[in-house]
Amino acid sequence: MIDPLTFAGMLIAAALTLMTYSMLLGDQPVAQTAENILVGATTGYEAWLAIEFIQRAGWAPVATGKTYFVISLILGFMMFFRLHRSTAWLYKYPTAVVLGAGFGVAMRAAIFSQFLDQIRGTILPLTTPDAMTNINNLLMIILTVTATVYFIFSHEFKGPLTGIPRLGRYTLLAAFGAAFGSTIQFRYELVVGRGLFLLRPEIVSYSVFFLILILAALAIGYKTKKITWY
Amino acid sequence: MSENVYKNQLPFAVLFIVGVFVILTYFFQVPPEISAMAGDLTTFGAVIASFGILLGTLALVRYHVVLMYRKKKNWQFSILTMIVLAATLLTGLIGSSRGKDFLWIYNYLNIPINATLYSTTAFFITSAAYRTFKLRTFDSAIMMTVAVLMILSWMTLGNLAFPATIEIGDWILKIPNSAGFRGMTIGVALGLLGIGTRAILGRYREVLTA
Amino acid sequence: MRMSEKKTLMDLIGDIDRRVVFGFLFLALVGPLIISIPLPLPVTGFVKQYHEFLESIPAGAVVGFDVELTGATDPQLGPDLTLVFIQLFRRDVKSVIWCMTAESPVFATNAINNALKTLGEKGATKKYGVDWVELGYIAGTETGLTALMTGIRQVISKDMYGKALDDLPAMKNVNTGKDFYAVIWHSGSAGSVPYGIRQINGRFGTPMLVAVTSNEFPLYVTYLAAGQIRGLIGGARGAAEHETLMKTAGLATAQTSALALGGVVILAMLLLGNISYLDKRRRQRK
Amino acid sequence: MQSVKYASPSKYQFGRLGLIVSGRIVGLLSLVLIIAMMLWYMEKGKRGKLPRLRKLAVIDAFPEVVGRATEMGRPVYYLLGEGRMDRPMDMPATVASFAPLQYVAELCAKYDAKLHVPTELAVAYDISYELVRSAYLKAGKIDKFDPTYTVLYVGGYGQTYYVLNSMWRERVAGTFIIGSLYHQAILFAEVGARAGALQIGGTDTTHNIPFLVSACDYGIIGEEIYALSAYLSKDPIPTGQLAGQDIGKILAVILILGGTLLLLAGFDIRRLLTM
Repeated sequence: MIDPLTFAGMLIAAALTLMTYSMLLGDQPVAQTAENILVGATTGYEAWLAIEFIQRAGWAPVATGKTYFVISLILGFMMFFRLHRSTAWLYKYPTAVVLGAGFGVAMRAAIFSQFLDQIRGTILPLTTPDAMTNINNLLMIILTVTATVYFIFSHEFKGPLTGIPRLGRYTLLAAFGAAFGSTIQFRYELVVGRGLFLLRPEIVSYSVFFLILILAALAIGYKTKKITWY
Repeated sequence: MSENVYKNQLPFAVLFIVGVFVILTYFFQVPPEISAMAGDLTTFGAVIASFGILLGTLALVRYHVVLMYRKKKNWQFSILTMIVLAATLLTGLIGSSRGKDFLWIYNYLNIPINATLYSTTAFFITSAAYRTFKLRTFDSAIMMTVAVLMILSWMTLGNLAFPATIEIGDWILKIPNSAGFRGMTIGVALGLLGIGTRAILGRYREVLTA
Repeated sequence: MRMSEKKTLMDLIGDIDRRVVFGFLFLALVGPLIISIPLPLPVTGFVKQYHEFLESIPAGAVVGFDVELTGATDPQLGPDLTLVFIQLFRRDVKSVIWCMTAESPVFATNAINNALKTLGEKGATKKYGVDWVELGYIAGTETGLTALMTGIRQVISKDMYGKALDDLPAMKNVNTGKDFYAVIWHSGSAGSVPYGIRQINGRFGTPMLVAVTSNEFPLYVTYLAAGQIRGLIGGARGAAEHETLMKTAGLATAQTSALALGGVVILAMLLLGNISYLDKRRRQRK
Repeated sequence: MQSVKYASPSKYQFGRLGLIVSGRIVGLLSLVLIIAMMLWYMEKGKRGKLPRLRKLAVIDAFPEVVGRATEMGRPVYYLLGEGRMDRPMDMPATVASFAPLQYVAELCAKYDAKLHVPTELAVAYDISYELVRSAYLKAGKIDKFDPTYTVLYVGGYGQTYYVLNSMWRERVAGTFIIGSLYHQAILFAEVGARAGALQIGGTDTTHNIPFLVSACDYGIIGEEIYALSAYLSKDPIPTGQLAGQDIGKILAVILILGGTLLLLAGFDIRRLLTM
């Protein structure tokens, strides 16, 4: 037996799912209602998690002896000086710390995972016993190199050399096509997932009811020109 | 000290010191306390960002209050937003983020709308493909052909009609797809290094509006 | 839009309103879930291998079972999870289930209940503690798993329902990762599979079977080729093939039909758009 | 994706140097080399020797988009994506987006187009607010800057939904979608296109580029978003950054081709790269 609160939640979830899909028709009050609920809920969610995070990662260390964490709280508080124009410039200090720490971590990580590891993965053997593997490896090397060369900014290739960046461009386009085509499957599965939720035996009759209600409301709205049809 | 120094120059000095410190402590053998400090700086960043979220939330509340106060078009929706926002914060205050009520809002308001919104990408991808995938140029023909082959490779009907599509799809994913994205990843890493270097050296003034 | 007199059929199919496209797609993706449309489905080698390994587990053996489903991945992985439990119960294989994601245990319980319901009379003979054990949520991701596989009783002494492990017959000879005949891994997009490969297959050589969401599938094919995992199922498609092998058409088959019809819709739209475009270009050249 | 395939470099132990953490030597060397090249080219730029850059078609499109919006009297949207500032690997794309944002704000102030910058990113919200405000201030049109609306924070995924609906509602005429975007990319680009906007879109999250490239009028691919700030900058020095990046690309090509040749000769430099 499902408890009433959970059941109510599932009904609301079903209604909101259908209301959100109505967004596909264009901007209208039904979709706006769902939008405003989501804006309130996610902003509140993020804000509350932020409060808890400040408590856990900023205040708790101070309380347990790592007193220098008080700096993070002070820096964080300096953000609020933006509320008044004459003190707004104080926000630059905490922002500088965020940027500095972020770029430091990003740069030191990128050189390994996005640069050296990629190079290492492209140095491939061309003399394996399997001929097919050799051809594939050779293709992999050529295509990776041309795709890298495509991005060169400060040199324009001339004459027969234009073929290099052009092949790189084709490689990139093929990669885009592959990503496009294969992503579709996953995105379709998401719709199927929502469909399965709406069709769960305990709520399916309500789903149908909500669907009819929403369609009726929209039909009336469009008919009476209260909602514009683009 | 002139105004320009502490308003515009000192923040860039802070950015430089923090950035260089975080990078150097990673590469050089330093006492564990110091490398721990570099880790703490990242936490500081997250704490500061959390304060930023609170500030942003205040701004959003102010925006909606102004809408409601001036009775702008559709101001009634702002009431809804504010009620849900207040309810979320209140349930958090009462029972923390692991509390039953807070999770109820998360599970039955956030997740369904969010998941549905995510799934609408399926519709938009389809209509975008219909609108833009035309045999206009050689470039668009390549992209479209590869995309169609990929679709056939995951579609059961496509596999039955053309059994080779499964292997072709695998090959495309394995060779041209990885090669293209690998070349791009190398470029992105270098771009990141470039912009990072400029930011840390204070040659990217926009980041601190100077 | 009042200009329709001047428009030819070719113009019309090149300029279909997006809401019509959306409508077709919605029908294609949700319709098969309501009315079952059995479409032919070729079974790939991956799934056959997975199925055959499950069939080869001897009766009475104990398998480990990691379940990492969440609300988002349940539609894709849930059907196969139920299917695997049906297969295990049918073959009288015992299973020990743990989760490294806090919200997952309930999905495991659901799948077991579904499996027992489907098995009918045979299901009624199965008993908790004898045929399956749920250890519940294990914190600490890879470190937690390492500790658990080194000695289950050092990490926890009671199962999810508060019963002492030593009172459960299925746990009698089980304490480390070596004691499982095999480990089955149902991972969402958490990417936890490498933990299992390192900490269970790598340390003890225990064979592993893996089910992942379709977007993660390509990442794990290499492990299969290297023999680190013995069977791999990707998303609803894999589950549908598994259903075909088990001769039970269920949710996964319906989902796969939906995906196939969705593919038909997008290919048809591409075709219409291009026919119209090429026709327009031909006329402009004249 | 790569993290699955390769163990982290620190796992490899090739002797210990007292000074540098083992497994990070080659990383440090390449980092130093690339940064040094950038500095060198920036120095050269100071002396007036600027590298000639290949044309990026999208640069000329910025004024076109804003100008069109002014003519139509409809708003311009600038979307920063979802690269949170406290997540180091997502942040750089967002930061790269600030220079174009400033440029767009200047253009909007100059041509009196209505600008709207809704964002879900906390610290980026503060930075973009100050950027846009100062652009309007410099143009002497601070009255056109609405302090509650022009730059707006909307928390979490609510922002996605808000942007989709309001792009429709306001019949957006131009959108700039630049930053770190995931599934939002196709939503924004397609709804913007349907609302009749002229769009410029670019991101560095590889698997979402195809959607922006196909649905936007002008696409910015991967690394190009990091180059934007240098292209748009009035200061000539940043172009040195791009020349330095190119040296990095040449280094990568040399390592790949040289490494493969050496591998043919029986010498595996892949082990050296993990030093």
